[in-house]
Amino acid sequence: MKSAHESILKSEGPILKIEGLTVDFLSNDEPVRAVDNVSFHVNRGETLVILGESGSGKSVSTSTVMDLVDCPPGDIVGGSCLFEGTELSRLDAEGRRNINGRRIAMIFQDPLAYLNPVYTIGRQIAEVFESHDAAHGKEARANAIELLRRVGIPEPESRVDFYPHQFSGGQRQRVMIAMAIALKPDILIADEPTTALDVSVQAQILDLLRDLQRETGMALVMITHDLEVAASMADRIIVMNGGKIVESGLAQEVFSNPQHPYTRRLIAALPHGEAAETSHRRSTDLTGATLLKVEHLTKEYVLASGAFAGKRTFKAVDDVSFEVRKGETLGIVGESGSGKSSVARILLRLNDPSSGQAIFAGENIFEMSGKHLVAFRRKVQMVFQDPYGSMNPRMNVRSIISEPWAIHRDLLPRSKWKDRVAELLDLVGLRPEHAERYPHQFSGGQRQRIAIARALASEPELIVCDEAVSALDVSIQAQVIDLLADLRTRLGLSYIFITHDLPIVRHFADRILVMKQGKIVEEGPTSALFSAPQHEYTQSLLKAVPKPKWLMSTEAPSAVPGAPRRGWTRNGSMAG
Amino acid sequence: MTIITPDTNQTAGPGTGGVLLIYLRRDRLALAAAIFLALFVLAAILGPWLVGDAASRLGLRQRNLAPFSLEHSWIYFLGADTLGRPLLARLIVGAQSTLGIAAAAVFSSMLIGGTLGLIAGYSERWYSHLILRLADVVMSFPSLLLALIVLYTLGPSITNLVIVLAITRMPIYLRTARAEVLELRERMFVSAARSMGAGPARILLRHIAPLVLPTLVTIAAIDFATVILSESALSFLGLGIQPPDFTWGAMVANGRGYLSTAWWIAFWPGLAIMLTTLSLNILSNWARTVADPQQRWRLQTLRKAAR
Amino acid sequence: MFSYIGRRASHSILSVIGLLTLVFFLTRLTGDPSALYLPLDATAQARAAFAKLNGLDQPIPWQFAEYLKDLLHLDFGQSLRQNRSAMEVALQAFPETLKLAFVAITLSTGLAILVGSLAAARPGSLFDRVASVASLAGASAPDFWVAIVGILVFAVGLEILPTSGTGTWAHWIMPIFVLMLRPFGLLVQVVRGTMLSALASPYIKTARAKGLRRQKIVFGHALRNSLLPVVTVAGDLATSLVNGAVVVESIFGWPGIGKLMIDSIIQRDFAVVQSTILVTATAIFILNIAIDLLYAFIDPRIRY
Amino acid sequence: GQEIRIVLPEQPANLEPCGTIITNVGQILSQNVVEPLTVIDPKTGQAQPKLATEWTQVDPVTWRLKLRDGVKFQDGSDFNAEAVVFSINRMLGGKVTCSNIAKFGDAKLEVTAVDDLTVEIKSDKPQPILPTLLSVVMVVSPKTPVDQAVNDPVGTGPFKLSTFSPQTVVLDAFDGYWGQKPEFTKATYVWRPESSIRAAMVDTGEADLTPSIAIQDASNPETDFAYLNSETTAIRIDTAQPPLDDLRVRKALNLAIDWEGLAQLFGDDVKRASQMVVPGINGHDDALEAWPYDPEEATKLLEEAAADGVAVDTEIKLIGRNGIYPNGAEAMEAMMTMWQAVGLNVKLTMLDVADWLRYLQKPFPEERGANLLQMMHDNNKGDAAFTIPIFYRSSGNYATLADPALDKEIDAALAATGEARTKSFKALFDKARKEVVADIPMFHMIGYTRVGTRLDWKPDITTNSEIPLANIRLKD
Ligand SMILES: Nc1ncnc2c1ncn2[C@@H]1O[C@H](COP(=O)(O)OP(=O)(O)OP(=O)(O)O)[C@@H](O)[C@H]1O
Ligand SMILES: Nc1ncnc2c1ncn2[C@@H]1O[C@H](COP(=O)(O)OP(=O)(O)OP(=O)(O)O)[C@@H](O)[C@H]1O
Ligand SMILES: [Mg+2]
Ligand SMILES: [Mg+2]
Repeated sequence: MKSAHESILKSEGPILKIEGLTVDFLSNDEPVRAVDNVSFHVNRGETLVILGESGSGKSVSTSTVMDLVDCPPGDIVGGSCLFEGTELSRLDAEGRRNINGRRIAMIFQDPLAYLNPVYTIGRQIAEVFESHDAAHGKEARANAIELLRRVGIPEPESRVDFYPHQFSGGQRQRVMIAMAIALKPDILIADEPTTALDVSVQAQILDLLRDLQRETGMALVMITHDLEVAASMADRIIVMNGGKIVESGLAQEVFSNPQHPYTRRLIAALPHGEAAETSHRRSTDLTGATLLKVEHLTKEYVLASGAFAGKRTFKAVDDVSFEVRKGETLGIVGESGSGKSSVARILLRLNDPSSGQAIFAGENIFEMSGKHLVAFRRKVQMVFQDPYGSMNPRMNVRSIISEPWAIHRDLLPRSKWKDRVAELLDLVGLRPEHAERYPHQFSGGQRQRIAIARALASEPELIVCDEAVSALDVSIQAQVIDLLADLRTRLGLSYIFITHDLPIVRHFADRILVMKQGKIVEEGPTSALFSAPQHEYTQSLLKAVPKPKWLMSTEAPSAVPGAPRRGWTRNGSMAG
Repeated sequence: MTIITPDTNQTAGPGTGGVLLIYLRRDRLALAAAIFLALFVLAAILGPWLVGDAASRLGLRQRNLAPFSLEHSWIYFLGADTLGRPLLARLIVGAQSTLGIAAAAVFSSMLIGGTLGLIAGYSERWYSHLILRLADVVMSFPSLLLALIVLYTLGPSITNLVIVLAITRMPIYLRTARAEVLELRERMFVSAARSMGAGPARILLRHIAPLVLPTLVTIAAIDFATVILSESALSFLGLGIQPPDFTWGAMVANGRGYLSTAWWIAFWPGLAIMLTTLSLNILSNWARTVADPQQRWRLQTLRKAAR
Repeated sequence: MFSYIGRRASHSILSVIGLLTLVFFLTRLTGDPSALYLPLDATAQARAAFAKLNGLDQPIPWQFAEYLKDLLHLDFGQSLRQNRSAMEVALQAFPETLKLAFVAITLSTGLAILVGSLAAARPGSLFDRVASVASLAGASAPDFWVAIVGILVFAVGLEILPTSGTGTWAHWIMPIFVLMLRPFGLLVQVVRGTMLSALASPYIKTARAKGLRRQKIVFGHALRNSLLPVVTVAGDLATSLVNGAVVVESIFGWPGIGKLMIDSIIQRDFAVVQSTILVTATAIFILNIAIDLLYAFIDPRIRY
Repeated sequence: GQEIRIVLPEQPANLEPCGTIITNVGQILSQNVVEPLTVIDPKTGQAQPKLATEWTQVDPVTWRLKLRDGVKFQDGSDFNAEAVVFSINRMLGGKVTCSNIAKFGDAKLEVTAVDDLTVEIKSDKPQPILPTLLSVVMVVSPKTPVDQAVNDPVGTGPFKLSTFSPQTVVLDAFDGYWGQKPEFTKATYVWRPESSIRAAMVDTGEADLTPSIAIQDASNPETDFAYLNSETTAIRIDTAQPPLDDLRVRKALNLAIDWEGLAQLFGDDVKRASQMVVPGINGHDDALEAWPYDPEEATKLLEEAAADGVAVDTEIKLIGRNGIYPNGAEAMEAMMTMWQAVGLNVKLTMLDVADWLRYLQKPFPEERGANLLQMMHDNNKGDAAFTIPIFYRSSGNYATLADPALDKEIDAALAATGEARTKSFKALFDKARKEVVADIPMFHMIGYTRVGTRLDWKPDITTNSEIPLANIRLKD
């Protein structure tokens, strides 16, 4: 099924070859082995997908290729990285510099932390051109704007002068992508590039990557836990677990005939389209009292891009009203940049709304103060979209998780903190000894789980989850969702669950809101919405299904509606 | 399940103090600095007992005795000052008042300035503007004038001296703390803490202060020298410490007229001030490394896996 | 932005007025100037005459009212010592100090950023250690000590620089050097410290992955993120220099405002004290406003 | 022409000719820009002609002066009797702060021009030493404002002011000078407070001469000259405060000091003082012996006093003034230690000038307690009349004594003339030293001046108040 083009390139041998890579992280204690004797290669024009459990060493092994693991405290115990036959570790600084960004580029997992907060994104993109002498000044800027357009940032001409914090999570991720593909590298390492993107934008990005591969013969190493994306992109797949490669092979083979128990578990844990309707984790009782009532919420951001520019505003949330009942999960899906996180932040009183009100347990959130506000904040918790940034770098996990107890003294006596931390860590699939580590010592998914553990710690009534499970592999995702669902049943918790992952909302949410450009465009119970979407945007969302690469002809565009599906695809209900 | 090499369980390792000692041993410069400071502190505590009244015994006939001569007793090894008193003894005895005044002034200015800075940076209420304008006023108020006013209204005393020094040094901590807070309060983990219900006090003390403190401590360590030297400048108004008590700063000031003829009079106390400041800074750099989880490995014995 | 500047300016003007009032009343607590202006053996009558001549015999609130009235006509009073308008005296001295302070702060900040960044880029290296120890030694050495030894060595011994005074560029070297020591030492430490944290940030990895030059990573990305405290501390040091570099001014015979202020305080030349404080305070307030604006420029997340 | 460069310790605050008794003003202006009517001969202490050529005492309250002919002011106006009247009236007018006037005490003068070159001065009280006093009367051009202190003096001296900036004062030679032309056509004054820097400047040739360098900087016998300046250092004892009101305690204070040791601080050339005026001043008693060092005697006196119920262990404040004279603070520390050694409870406080002045001058602070005050007296005006009343008469500005009998004696001495005057002054000093013991005279001080090798000039007792450029010659 490969194009002639690809096979020609392939015959030249792998462009990148990793052999026996082993990476440790050192400290006073025993070294932590993050990557253990990993070997893989990728050919020109080929896509290698790395699947694997959260914390299994995917990011570390690819960072090692880019020479981004600081040694010490990192320690490359052994292994080699050959790029076009050159041993990368032997390159001097200048040689390295010439490869990074130009020949090999990388998209990082946590876009907010990885963008420099004090420079406009335009400048950060243009820098790629300038540092490799590809373009300068105006030209570089024009290129940056063009790139932003290609990754689907609206109004790129003005957005180019915005700072990272002025973008939504998915937009930042796209900025990262734009930066990485700027010089059309020979190898693109994409670490979870689409976790924060809704399906339609995701499709657009994946198309973009495929186009690039076609144009330039770029090799793509893609880390993802999204099996669907994996299938739609992968030529070959390797599966990692516990720092080791446990399975590797052609994509179709791995998917259709997984060998390793972990791989099998992965594929089994995927929420199946129609199956979700029967084996779902939705609430059974939908008659709870209203817990939160949001009315006409509007948020306008003030854009003062230049020091002397006049004030402009941008309406990110536009007259949003909804209700959350006790014991229910309200899913919010929608376009990237449609204002979901903004709503969440406003409800948590982290940003002030421009207008509107929100009644929580009979009280307007926006007018609370003093004791009421503290009590409210104990009852409502949030899991942030960028987990790394939401943790104090100076605190270890134990202090991070026990912080709610320190704030609300009556929650838990101090003597019980230690045990409870261990318990919570266990619930989210981490280990007690992780409590002594600091946030920077974790993988993306692990951080996300710490954030969830922290949110659970204060025994809230409502948790706002902003992309809370996006960085988790399917098996752990399932475990976490089960946990959340269980708490909901046992304790009557409610959730506002913001996500792009349609199978998950379908599985977990009782009702769904669909947002687009700051407005709610559709709202309804999950089954109804999935079976009979009313709004055009919802329909397009449900339609934009990535499909396995091996089912596509090379010339065909992606996401052909109505193409045949395998059992593991998402929206079974879309048939016909 | 995600960890490859299992972390060995926290077996009964050394306590916090023990860990710090280990970290100190790993940084030899810091160790030297710590030993050095310990010596000075020891001198400050035991000094008077050690050298008796040698520090104030006049020796008008051996004025400006040159150092390194062993003709006189060992206590004259560093030479004698303008009244023929042994410099070594004076250094030892002077340590107490010097370190006491400087520590009190620097610590209180850092504490007060830092606290006000945290408040001014975090809050946008009227009082943070007030704090800032007050800082501006203090900054533009000549310290000498302040000293004079205190001298005239409150009279000379060590406490007043410390107050004057602390007030004049305060704005730098205030403004630095504030500047850092302005940025830190925009960080997500601060929002996260707020969303959990943490009050301003907790956010400032638990989340922001630990990140601000290293910079303040760096400034404080250098300020030590500034304060010691300006103390001696104030003593000329009559506000400083008065003879027969003295500080290293006063000794330096005393020897300033003799730099070309008897360099040792100002040199040794100057050196003592310099070494104290240097040691404090080296230690503060070390402490910064200890406090930063991302840098701490530098002080750890990194155990490599067998290969 | 403009409204912010306007608000700050009005607050600052109020503060300056407050400051002047404070200074006016407080300085009057520090003793009677007439004793200082007449020879020690002057008679009581002569002193009374002096007090009367200079309006010092009036009650202090009344003197203050007079002062305010004169201020409205931009009359800042006469110097008792110098037989000239106090403001003229202050304004004549201030530019000299400003020149010195500007050069010293610019140079030391620039150099400190360079040295501190390089030290932070390789913590624990020989360069780091040497730079730290040397800069700290300079910063904690008594300034007059350095100044006098400098003169003895370079002017008297080697005869390559003038001892003191103003005039040629050679006259600038030693004063600037002495003035730079403390700011340089402190700033090196501040830069080094904040740079260490900044260099450990994830966005530095992005910059490396982009293939940026090392200088660009250190001086572009990390530096900009660690600039807030640096600018603040530099600003504060500039303030203390604007307030007068007394030691340097008096040792090198630089006719600056610091020495003037000290002299007039010691001599209780109140009008000059007030005028110098008015001048320096204005400069300091403007400087602080500029620094605050700079914050927003350095870090776009800071808004006023 | 030649230029001379002089570096002074302090910037002159102003150049008001009526303030020439202020050291740094006088060193620039006196005899250079403005000239007085008379000058004091440093050796005899007698007044010599300057702008006045001769003088006679018409009656006890009237003096008549003859003025020099052919003298012009630097602005072209003529020097004549009117100008002298103008200058004296400007001094006395009270519209400008005039430091020099202090030398006249509270005397009331009336000046009239008799003819073009003769003036007559009448006073309310007899002024036996008026010609001496006239050495502080600087004659200025009648165009000088009467009601305003000036910074651009115009006088009759060999130099006229060219510029006065915060860095320098520059004088240019005045072509129309009446007397001998100086060798220099230009004189530049700069100032540096640090003595070692000033010495270094002469060393490097940046300056030609600097007055008053510290003793430790006067290390080069070729260029550094010591001269007895007119200063006498002392400690004033506050006789009004117990236990200092006890004569034995006051004597003990004098006896407890190791004078020879203390002298080390001020150099080999200082002269131990037994009285408050230097030799050469009318009234100085060469035969008067200074207090010896006798700690045993001091202890004994104190014991006696204690036995009589005097609280000798009361805390006594020793009040020093920073920067009063070189090594002044060290001297205080040393003396304090010595007093403590004989069992006195002396505590030192060093104050700034203004604060110190409160203790020096009447009215004294209310709760001052027992105190000793560091002071320095400078009498370069030839007569003990500038010393005795302020220290020992009950009305004296610095006096802590209140003895009507002594007051009478002093008044009589002041009214006397000639031999009698000298004798009564000597008697008063003798009494002050032996019976009153209101002070602890320390030393007649030495000044050190560094003079560049190209100059042919030596400082003398007047150098503290004037440096007449016309007297400075170049070595050939
Ligand atoms: N600086 C560090 N110090 C110690 N351990 C680290 C450090 N960085 C990563 N690790 C550990 O190394 C392991 C591999 O991390 P890595 O980031 O490669 O995981 P990952 O496969 O990318 O996971 P995820 O899908 O959750 O992002 C994890 O167990 C993590 O805890
Ligand atoms: N501080 C800000 N200043 C200006 N614009 C902002 C700011 N924060 C967010 N925006 C804009 O508001 C819109 C909504 O952002 P929000 O973060 O709520 O989106 P989102 O729905 O969470 O998207 P995503 O799924 O990509 O995270 C975006 O277009 C974003 O660019
Ligand atoms: Mg990862
Ligand atoms: Mg979002």
